Amino acid sequence: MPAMTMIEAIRDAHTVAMERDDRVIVFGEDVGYFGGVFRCTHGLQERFGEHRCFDAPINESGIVGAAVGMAAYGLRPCVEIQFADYMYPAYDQIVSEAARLRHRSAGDFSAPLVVRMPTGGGIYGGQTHSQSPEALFTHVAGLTTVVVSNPYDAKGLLIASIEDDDPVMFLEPKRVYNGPFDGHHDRPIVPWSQHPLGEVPEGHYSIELGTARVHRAGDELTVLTYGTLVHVAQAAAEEQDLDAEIIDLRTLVPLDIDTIVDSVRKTGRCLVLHEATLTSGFGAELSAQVQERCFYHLESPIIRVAGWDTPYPHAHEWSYFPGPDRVGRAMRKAVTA
Amino acid sequence: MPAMTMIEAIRDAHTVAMERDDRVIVFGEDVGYFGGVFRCTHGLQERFGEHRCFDAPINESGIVGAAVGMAAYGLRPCVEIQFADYMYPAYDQIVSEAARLRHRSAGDFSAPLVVRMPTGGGIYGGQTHSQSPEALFTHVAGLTTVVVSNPYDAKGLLIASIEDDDPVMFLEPKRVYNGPFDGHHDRPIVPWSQHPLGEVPEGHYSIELGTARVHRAGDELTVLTYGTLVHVAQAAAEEQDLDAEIIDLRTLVPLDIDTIVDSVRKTGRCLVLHEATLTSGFGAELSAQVQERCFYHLESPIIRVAGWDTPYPHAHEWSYFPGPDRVGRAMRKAVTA
Amino acid sequence: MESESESDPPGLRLRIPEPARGRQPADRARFISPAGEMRKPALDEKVERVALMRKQLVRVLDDDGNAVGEWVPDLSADAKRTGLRDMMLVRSFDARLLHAHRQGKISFYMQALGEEAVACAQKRALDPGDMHFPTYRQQGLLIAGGYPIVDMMNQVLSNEYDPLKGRQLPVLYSAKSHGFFSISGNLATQYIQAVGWAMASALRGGTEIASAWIGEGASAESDFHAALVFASTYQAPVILNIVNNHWAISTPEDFARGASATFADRGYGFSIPALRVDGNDYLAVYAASAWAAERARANLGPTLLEWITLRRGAHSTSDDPSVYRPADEAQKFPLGDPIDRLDQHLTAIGEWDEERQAALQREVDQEVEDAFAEADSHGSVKTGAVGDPRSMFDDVFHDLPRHLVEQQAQVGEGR
Amino acid sequence: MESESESDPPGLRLRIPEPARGRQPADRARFISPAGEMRKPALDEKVERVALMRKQLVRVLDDDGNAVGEWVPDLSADAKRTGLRDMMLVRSFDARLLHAHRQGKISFYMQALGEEAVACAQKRALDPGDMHFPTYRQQGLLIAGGYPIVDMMNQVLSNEYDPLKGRQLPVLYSAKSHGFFSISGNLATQYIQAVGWAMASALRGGTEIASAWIGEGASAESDFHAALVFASTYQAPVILNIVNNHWAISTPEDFARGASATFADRGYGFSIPALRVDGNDYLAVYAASAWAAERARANLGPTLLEWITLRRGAHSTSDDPSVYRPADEAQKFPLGDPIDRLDQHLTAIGEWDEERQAALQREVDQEVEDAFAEADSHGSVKTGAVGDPRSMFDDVFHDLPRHLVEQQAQVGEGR
Ligand SMILES: Cc1ncc(C[n+]2csc(CCOP(=O)(O)OP(=O)(O)O)c2C)c(N)n1
Ligand SMILES: Cc1ncc(C[n+]2csc(CCOP(=O)(O)OP(=O)(O)O)c2C)c(N)n1
Ligand SMILES: [Mg+2]
Ligand SMILES: [Mg+2]
Repeated sequence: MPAMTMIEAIRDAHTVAMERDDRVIVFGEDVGYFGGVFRCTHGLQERFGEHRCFDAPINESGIVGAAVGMAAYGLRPCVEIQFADYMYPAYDQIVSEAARLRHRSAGDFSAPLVVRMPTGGGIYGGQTHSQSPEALFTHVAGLTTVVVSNPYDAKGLLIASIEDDDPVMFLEPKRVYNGPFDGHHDRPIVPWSQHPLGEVPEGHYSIELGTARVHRAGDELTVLTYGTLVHVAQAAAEEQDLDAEIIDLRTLVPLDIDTIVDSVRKTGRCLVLHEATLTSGFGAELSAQVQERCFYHLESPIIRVAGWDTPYPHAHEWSYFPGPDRVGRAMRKAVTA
Repeated sequence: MPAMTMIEAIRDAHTVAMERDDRVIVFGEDVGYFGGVFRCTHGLQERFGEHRCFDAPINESGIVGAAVGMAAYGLRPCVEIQFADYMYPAYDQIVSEAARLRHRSAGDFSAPLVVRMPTGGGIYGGQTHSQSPEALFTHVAGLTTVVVSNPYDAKGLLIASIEDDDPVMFLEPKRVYNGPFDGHHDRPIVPWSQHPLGEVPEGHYSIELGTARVHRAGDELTVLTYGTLVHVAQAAAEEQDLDAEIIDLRTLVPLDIDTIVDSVRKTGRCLVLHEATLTSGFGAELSAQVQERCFYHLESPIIRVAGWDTPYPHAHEWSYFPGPDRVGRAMRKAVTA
Repeated sequence: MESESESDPPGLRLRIPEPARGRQPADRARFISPAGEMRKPALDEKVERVALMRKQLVRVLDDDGNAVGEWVPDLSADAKRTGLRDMMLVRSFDARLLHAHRQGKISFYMQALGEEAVACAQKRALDPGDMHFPTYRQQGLLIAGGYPIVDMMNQVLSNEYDPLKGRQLPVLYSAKSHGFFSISGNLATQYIQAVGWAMASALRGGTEIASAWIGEGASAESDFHAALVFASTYQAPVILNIVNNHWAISTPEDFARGASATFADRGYGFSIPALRVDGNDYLAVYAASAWAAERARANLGPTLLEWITLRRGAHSTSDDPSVYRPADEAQKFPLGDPIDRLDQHLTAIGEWDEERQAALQREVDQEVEDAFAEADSHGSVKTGAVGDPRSMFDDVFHDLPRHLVEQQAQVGEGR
Repeated sequence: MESESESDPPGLRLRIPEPARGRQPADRARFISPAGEMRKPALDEKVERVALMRKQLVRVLDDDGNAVGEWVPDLSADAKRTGLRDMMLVRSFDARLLHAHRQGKISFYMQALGEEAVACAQKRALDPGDMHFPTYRQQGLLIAGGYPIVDMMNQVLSNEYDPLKGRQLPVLYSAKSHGFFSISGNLATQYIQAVGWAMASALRGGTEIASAWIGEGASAESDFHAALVFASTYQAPVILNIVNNHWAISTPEDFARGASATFADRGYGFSIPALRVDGNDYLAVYAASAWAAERARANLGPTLLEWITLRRGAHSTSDDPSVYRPADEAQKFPLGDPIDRLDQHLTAIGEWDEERQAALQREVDQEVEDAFAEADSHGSVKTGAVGDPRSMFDDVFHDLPRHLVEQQAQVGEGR
């Protein structure tokens, strides 16, 4: 099996989906000739022509709004927002339009489209190149929200998202584009080629939306997370020498609650991690659901570790990012409380 | 003390604030000559002139964006979004601009502005005249989020919001504009003039942002809620004959966590109520925080009752709205579990 | 006219457009050219030259009901009678539902009184398969398209036969089969969606075009810009309609138009040819729509059409316009009434008379009455005949995910 | 030129503007009129007449360095030398920081190479107290405004002396004292904010005006429309600048401009007078800015200015333009280089020579070197000299609320 970076896996998913279904078209800012500022659509225009993959004017509402119209026509647009931090101008089209079209028209129209966006910090991008807005999607009925953590999943989930009949928000933590970043920013970068999840099968495969993946099995503690923090959690568990079960949620809505509940009932302890701002982050929803469903199994309070309730800072990025030390301390607390 | 509807109280708050500070200006769609579709700014143009209260073009991003510029100049704009459901086009200006201006400029500039918006259902408004988007604000660092439930608070909180040095999202559940609606939509409307919280002092007073109000004291169960659901909770508690302590949060961020924790530690049981969609609603944050801080005091799982995870329906509005029956059942469950 | 700061300091002054104040606006309906005066440009006429016509108005019907000038469309008397009937049906339909609102049978309604020609004529000028992206005031597209009015009434009543299952506010129809996109409560979003749909049709080498609708007030919204940028850049086969009925709830058109002379002017900066058209002249609407559609189908790109008409009624049943507009505004409106004018024309050419007009009125009223009786027999949101509440969980997604299955089950437990 | 669907079916076709492909664009910098040709309209000239000048370009400096025509500004030789120095300082500043990036001292940088005149000359043409709402490419506003370059460098290095406390990406300065609004990472939001600021100034009867800046690519964003609508409706005292440097990252201007001939055309539909100006001609920039400012201060409302210039460098240090643009684009650009042209002019009028130019170059380079040495001595984000991380909780609100106090305390516990 070829080793791929997450960027290559995303490119490959596009290629496979576009080959199989000529209704799939790809556009966004700098995604056409240039192939995207993160190169995720590189080569698509050359391969499929300017009518399947093209550049768009800088107007995120226009990009998603046009995609809604195209999807209503019967195409399957997969568009890129250059950074998740720039999705706000498109938020009305996402929330009021894409998310509700099927429901409000009682199935007369639908909006099968994918909005891809790089998320998360760790590249000194400051407050407008580092955000993780997943909780702004999970609150909206009608949206499927995916956050990927590795090349294998990224390909299978992107293909599934493009094939899905409803709008999917597809979040790509940019810090894991090139390797399984574990939060130790001062250590050399480990490439995906040295990681089993960097092995990506050729051709078509898809991963069912709404299914989590047990990233690491364990008995002492359940860690619920997604994206970059999956790798941070693993590093922390190893460093703390804890038998933590790490669940990579992959899809936030719909949520794979069975996998979560089974794990927490087994371990009796639960840690929730994400990079986004703590208050009203998706961790709150996870904590609430675990508490509702596992109340009598919990031996200690569910702990959330997340970005602070501040804009993502530039210089103090590593004081903001929930790295392995902060996560490790929380793990210890969860098992000793 | 004069009895006022919540609409009159909001109007009065504007008047008091505009009298005291000529930097306060008011604008929005139909708010000038007409006085707003809910009449909340009625009379202000006549009294203060077209340069203090005026109509705006239909562009919510323009309204909030212009307000940010005005606030940076040194004014204190208080703008209206006609329905909270139409705040999405302004979301970028709210989240990326108003909320972050002070922080990103290290205090060089700030954005003291208020964005008022009618929220909630109960008027057969369907999915675009019924939303409660508070959780989309509480996740954003730099925003203060207020939800009012009665005329007395509305006046004092609006004055405090206008006087606050940072952006405040001011949510007005439209179903309590004219009376303390308890969810019994098939019963006659009770006007504010028959309710103690309809008594509104004349002149200037303000209620500190970030302080909750114990709406009803009790020992058996803590109910955390805000807006319309405060009155629903009261009706349900009476109908169930439960000694429930109902806390009207009033400000969601910053949250009055002490009042909450004191109550839950006392009762050991907690119910969280809101009208917004359940998943990733502000109830999740409340549940998570209570769990974190009161784990060892909780005798039964925290229960959330909220709008379903669907768009707000038109015809089935009363099956969507968390009315006194649904709330009452949850109360029973909370005290018996 | 504009007001100035009271103190009138030596420095800067902000211009606030004059509010309505219930007085007759000085320049309500500006630049009214005589019928027949305006030339019909070539389909590929340079945008600069089209722009020179900006203070003219495409008009076909003169004051005596004669069809004059280059824009006279090739329409048979039958087609014109059909147009008359379409508009009368819309008006009768609106009247019946307003009445139903007064009767307390429905929660909300929005009529198109006075602007029926715009939607009715454009629907007939375009082809089946074309897709309209309407606002809440284009019920004429459905009625002229032959969509069953009883289904529309069921939607408005939100009863069990509502095709939208009670999910939407009254009048926010959806009818893909009839080239009518699902109406959104959020203004302007449909404008860029229409451009996207048109882009898709062009990408697929189709022949269907899209038609985007917006009110003059909502043209101030930002998605208007997104639409014009995309339409211009990709030369999408789309008609961009701006219905200038002079009011956005209580706000006169000036707040959206600003200092520019017309809304049609907004096309120029995108090199989108734009015409102002007498929106109360069925023949002019038909002709201009057909011209724009022909341009689109010939791969000549988008066309912007500003329809001059008047919102004669209240904004909606929730609105009371008496405080902001003069009572006699409709009488003073220089472009008259679309139904009267087509009636007058048909009479002038000897294809119509009072008797037939009266008979047609009875016929459409009866059709509306019958349809309403049928719809009403199914009950309404007011009678509680709204069907199974559990259906509200359907169509959130194509398949019901687990959390919605669980929530749906709880609805069974009562409210 | 446009490409067509491969199959070329009988039906519709979508036009996709030609991507850059690394070739010299056919019509890079269109409509270049000779210097001095374009008339200077009256301050209150009708917008229709100004619009007729749309394919002309305000130019003062001719190919021999002479200042010619109606637009020649009243600037002393000293003022011109100051302008030259401002631009050279910007260029030297940019070069030093690009070098610092190559040295691994900073994480990111964006230069203004080739477009220094636009910001430098406008800053000098406006008054203290006026407020600019810039993008990331108007460092010239700060430098020409006398803001200490060492403070700018501290910001770029994100060290403890960074006035923005390490919160913002390099180059996203804020300096209220120097009429420079906090730069946002989100494109276009500042455009409507500038209009709001100008409205506030007019509401208060002030004399200060606002100046809004945007790139040609970002003019496709929707807040551009919001700004033009509000500016037109309230006749706000604001200058609306569009810097057309022909590139938006990898995308040529055509994607934002669409089928229209110029970006200045976008003003017309709002009745906002719009001029195209040679952005590499310091005297033209000064004159056009002064004209627009005078209009604003005379309560004649907004002016739109399209600056024709060229982004000679990469978009940012994260960008590699070699794949999409030709290597010789800058040489072929018909408007030359702003520094060379002002140097040539000063020489032509006998106020400058090679020796003084060389001396000035040494002087600004030394100033930059000294400033950089000072800034660098404070360390940078790369050396970890970023100050107390707990400061990241300050300024989220005016007062630290309780939940932030709690979070801040946890930072003490280590990361
Ligand atoms: C985004 C958004 N903002 C505000 C509203 C509230 N609103 C509904 S209709 C309307 C006026 C629209 O006027 P116009 O576009 O002229 O259309 P008309 O009613 O005249 O047909 C307003 C402000 C809305 N529906 N959506
Ligand atoms: C809302 C938003 N969308 C996208 C971006 C990413 N982005 C940053 S600069 C840029 C290109 C802007 O080009 P232009 O406006 O021409 O300015 P220039 O870089 O040429 O000065 C893009 C797409 C952004 N910063 N904000
Ligand atoms: Mg209107
Ligand atoms: Mg550019």
